[in-house]
Amino acid sequence: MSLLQEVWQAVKAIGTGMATVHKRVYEEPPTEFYPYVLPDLPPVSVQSLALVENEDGSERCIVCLQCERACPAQVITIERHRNPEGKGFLIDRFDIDLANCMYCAACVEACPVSSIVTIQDFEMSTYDLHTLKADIDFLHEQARRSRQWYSPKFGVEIRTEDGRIQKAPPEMQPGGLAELLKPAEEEVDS
Amino acid sequence: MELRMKQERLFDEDVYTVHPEDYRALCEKLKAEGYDFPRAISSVDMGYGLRVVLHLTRMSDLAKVEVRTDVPYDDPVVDSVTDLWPGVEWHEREAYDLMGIRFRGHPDLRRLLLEEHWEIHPLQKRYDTGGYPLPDWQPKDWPDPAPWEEPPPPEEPEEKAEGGEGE
Amino acid sequence: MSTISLEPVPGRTDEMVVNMGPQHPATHGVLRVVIGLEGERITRAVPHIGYLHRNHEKIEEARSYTQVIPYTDRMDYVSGTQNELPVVLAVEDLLGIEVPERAKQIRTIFFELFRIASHLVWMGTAMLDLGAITPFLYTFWDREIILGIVEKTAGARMLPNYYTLGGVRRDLHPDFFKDVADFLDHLERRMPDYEHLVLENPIVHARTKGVGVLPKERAIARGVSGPVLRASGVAYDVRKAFPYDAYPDVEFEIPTSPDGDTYARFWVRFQEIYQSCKIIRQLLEKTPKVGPYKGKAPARLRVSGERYRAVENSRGELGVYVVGDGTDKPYRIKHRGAAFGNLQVIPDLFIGAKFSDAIAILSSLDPVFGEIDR
Amino acid sequence: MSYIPIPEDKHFRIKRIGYDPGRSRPWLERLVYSLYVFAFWGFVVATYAGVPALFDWLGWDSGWGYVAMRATQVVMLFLLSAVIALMLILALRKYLGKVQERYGPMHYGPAGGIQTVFDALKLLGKEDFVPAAADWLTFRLAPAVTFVSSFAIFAVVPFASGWTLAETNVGLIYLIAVSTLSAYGVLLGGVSSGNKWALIGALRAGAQMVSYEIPLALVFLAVAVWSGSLSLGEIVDSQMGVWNVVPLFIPFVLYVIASLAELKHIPFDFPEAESELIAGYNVEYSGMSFAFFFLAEFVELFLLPALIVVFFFGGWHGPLFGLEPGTLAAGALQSLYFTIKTAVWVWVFLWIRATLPRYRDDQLMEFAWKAMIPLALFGLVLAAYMRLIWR
Repeated sequence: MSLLQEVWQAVKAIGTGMATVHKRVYEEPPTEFYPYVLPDLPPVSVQSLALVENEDGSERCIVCLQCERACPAQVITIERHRNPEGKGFLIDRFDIDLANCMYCAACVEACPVSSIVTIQDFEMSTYDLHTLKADIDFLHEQARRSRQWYSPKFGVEIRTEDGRIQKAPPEMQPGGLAELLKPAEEEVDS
Repeated sequence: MELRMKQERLFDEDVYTVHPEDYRALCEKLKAEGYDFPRAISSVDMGYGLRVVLHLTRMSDLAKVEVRTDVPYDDPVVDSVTDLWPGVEWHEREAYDLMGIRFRGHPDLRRLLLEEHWEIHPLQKRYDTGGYPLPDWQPKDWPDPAPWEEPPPPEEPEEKAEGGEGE
Repeated sequence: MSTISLEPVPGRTDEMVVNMGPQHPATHGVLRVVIGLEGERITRAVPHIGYLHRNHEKIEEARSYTQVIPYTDRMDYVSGTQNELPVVLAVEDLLGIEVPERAKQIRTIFFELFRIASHLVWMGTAMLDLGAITPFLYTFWDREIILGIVEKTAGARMLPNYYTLGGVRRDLHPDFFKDVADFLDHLERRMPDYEHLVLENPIVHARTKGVGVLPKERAIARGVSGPVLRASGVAYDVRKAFPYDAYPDVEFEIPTSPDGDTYARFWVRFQEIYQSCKIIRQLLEKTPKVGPYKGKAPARLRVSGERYRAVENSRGELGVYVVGDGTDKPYRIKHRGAAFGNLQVIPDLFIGAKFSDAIAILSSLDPVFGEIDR
Repeated sequence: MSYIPIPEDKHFRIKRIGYDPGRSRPWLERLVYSLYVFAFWGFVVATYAGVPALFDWLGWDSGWGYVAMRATQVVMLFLLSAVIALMLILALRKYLGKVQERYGPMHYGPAGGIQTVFDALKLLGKEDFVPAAADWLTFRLAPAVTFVSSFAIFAVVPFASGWTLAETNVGLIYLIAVSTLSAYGVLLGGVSSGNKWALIGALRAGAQMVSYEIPLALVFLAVAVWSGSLSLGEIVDSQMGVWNVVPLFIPFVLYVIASLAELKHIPFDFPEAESELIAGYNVEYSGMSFAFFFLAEFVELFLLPALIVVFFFGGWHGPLFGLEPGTLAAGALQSLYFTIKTAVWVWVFLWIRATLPRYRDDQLMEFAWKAMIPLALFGLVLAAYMRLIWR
């Protein structure tokens, strides 16, 4: 009798498994149609690096070499010279080897002026590895083409239609929960 | 037999620093005390020699212990404890592979991670990185290894690290 | 890694030496086991590792402690932030950094999310090794949701580089609590399906019960840890034994099984998913929505002293031994891989088993070669 | 490096080959895959009714004309088997896709409908390669042996009443003889490859064949005893009132299990267990030789469900709506019933493939020798006893 029960249990379990599998046929698959539809990436997503300029086109970077020092993979190369008129430094060379970069965003953490930022453009596939050695023009162009970027100091910033740079609303920010919760508390208080 | 060793307490574990010749005897003693779970064997290049660090746990009361012993560069040999804890087999092979410490009595002391024909032990500080951007290494200011006295005074924890005698 | 140490025995024609790996589909990466086969029965087995060796430990000696953290991510690449925690804990111990309570809770939530993710990957790949393709795609879709939640807060999916000295790098995304609660609901709807497909399946029973038995004493002496040790009946869990972060404040059980066979390892991992769900649900209620997420860490690190810290990774005890020499770079940093310890039992379990059993046993050990070869 | 502007349509985001992801089209998929079943049916009708009618009309219905007619039918069946393979591969991929929460093939043709044609073209374009360690002649011969022995089963399968290539009265014996041969192809291919994995796979295939063939033969015997004939046409005829599955339930279950083993289908796919033996016996095959193994596998995936229908589910039987048996219309309707019943069984096999993991090879052998053979003997005795009582 126990043998029959065992056989019945086995048949029942296999039947349940097959029913479990077949019921997916009637559900819509969660497939993303990537090449046709771009995925909706969160604004803090680290996909590539860019070098943001100010609204008037002047350089935001103050060439302090903090990012070069912070980089674990040592892919950032910066050369600079002292500004002959005024103070500070000017950039001679600002290269990031995006092929060796491991996208840990340590440089973005280190930047005191939020000049180097993370952006969401991930389509960097190429036939030639050397094209991934980004120079300053490339990094500027990356920033000009992107509509939003993230740095820990200023949070998520967006570029408006008329070219101005401003901080994104709190629901896009990491830690924006504090700002979102604040007015609610005030309402409760008043 | 009196073991040449020092004992200290670091955070939540007992640390024994032991003469390499007494390493095996101490391990047997610890095994008899019920330390049954071998967690790892670490190896450190101390600048004056190589250090073997054995981490053990006792499953019954979760006591942790660390056994350290220092061996000289030119004769880095300690006794293997594979027969006491079979679990250290690969850890000893890794220490041999990357640091160059040889374990006497290990059943299968081959290179574990690197290829067999390699002749260098990359975790030693004098290892030439071949131009890879590593900072130049200078010997750090570890205390010089004082030679073991015969027998060692039982209470003199004046120095943090004790090195191997010999050369 | 070495040359073949398993030469055919001269005069013995009934034994065939086959080379399983490093390009074998069921070796979860680049394991190579040289196997002596007598028909279908394994007579000898010699594992070779090291095909993914990068020498993390040497690289990390030239990096500062904050720069070490993203490198540790690359060890056990299936369980993301779990690798960062031992280094962070050891350095926090040595420097005496205070971690805010909320930061600890956030770390623990991420830790358990990645445990679920890792066990889901294990479930899919183990069933793939047993021949069923379908659970693989189901579990990877569920893991995808976890990775999406992680990406929203930490910025990256698999290798987030999220923990830092004194807490975590960023505050949580506004949707975090809702997303995690939704995911847990979704997972609890899906878990019965996985039980039907994996645990209750009679073919899985036939393949795994009584196969690859690891006795309790042997398991302890071999230094295995994690689900493999707990399936042998030892209730050793670093989360309970040496609690860290927010684990002292939450209630959970350590699932153990006295059998020690492959099925017990399957079963223990399933129960761990349920326990992780329980932990995360408790923490979601406890964690304040707003608060500090990072303690004060000194800008210039001067770490001296030595410290071994371990955490309970999804594969077992993941430890790190940090030797500081008073600078901001580790003098020596040694990683004790959980799967590295577990993989040593291959000769114990393989010899005498059938070749098909070897595949099932290997999948139940759940090795990840980023961590084993380091 | 200077910045090179990238055109916006670099990933065909504007061109959109073939598929509009905005619209899910389950009705199109259903339509296309039903049409395939009907296309298959049309092919069958053309082979068994069209070709004889054509030769009748030409007047070549005796002597060499008859031989030419049969030869044409064989060629048609060969084309049909290629069509079957393409359709079944597509169905397998689509169904696995649906079951695994993805879409399956969807880019080429309506709902991915001609994807496998391109796959076949790709296989044809590959280098057909003989490894140095292989035995050349055996290595080349093995795919042919496998395919021919699978294809030869077509000779006795009745698609409708009288629609058989060879209406012989020893059909069952022929079936046992021919279907066993396909394991020899696998055995030869694996052993001659000079590869250890292929050798293990081949030996597993041999051991498996020894295990399942005996219960299979006993099941055939039970069917023959119950139906009173060895001819497949007469076996189908005898199921006029009640299908064999009711009286012969135990042999039916055993036959399904043995068919799965003979197909090297998922719970018993030891010879090519891809997670254990990489690809098993066909690990060294590429290009057209591999395609022939593949073709044989999928032709068998059609033929064994078809034989299940013949033996246990009444073959071509179904309501004829007053049509005279033997006419063209009745034959067409009967072959349609047969096709649909077979399609259902093929679907069941695909479903099993989507769900179950793999047994261990010695477990199948143990099961076959210790459980299936006694059960088959019991079924045989039961069938004989019932035959004595009821017929």
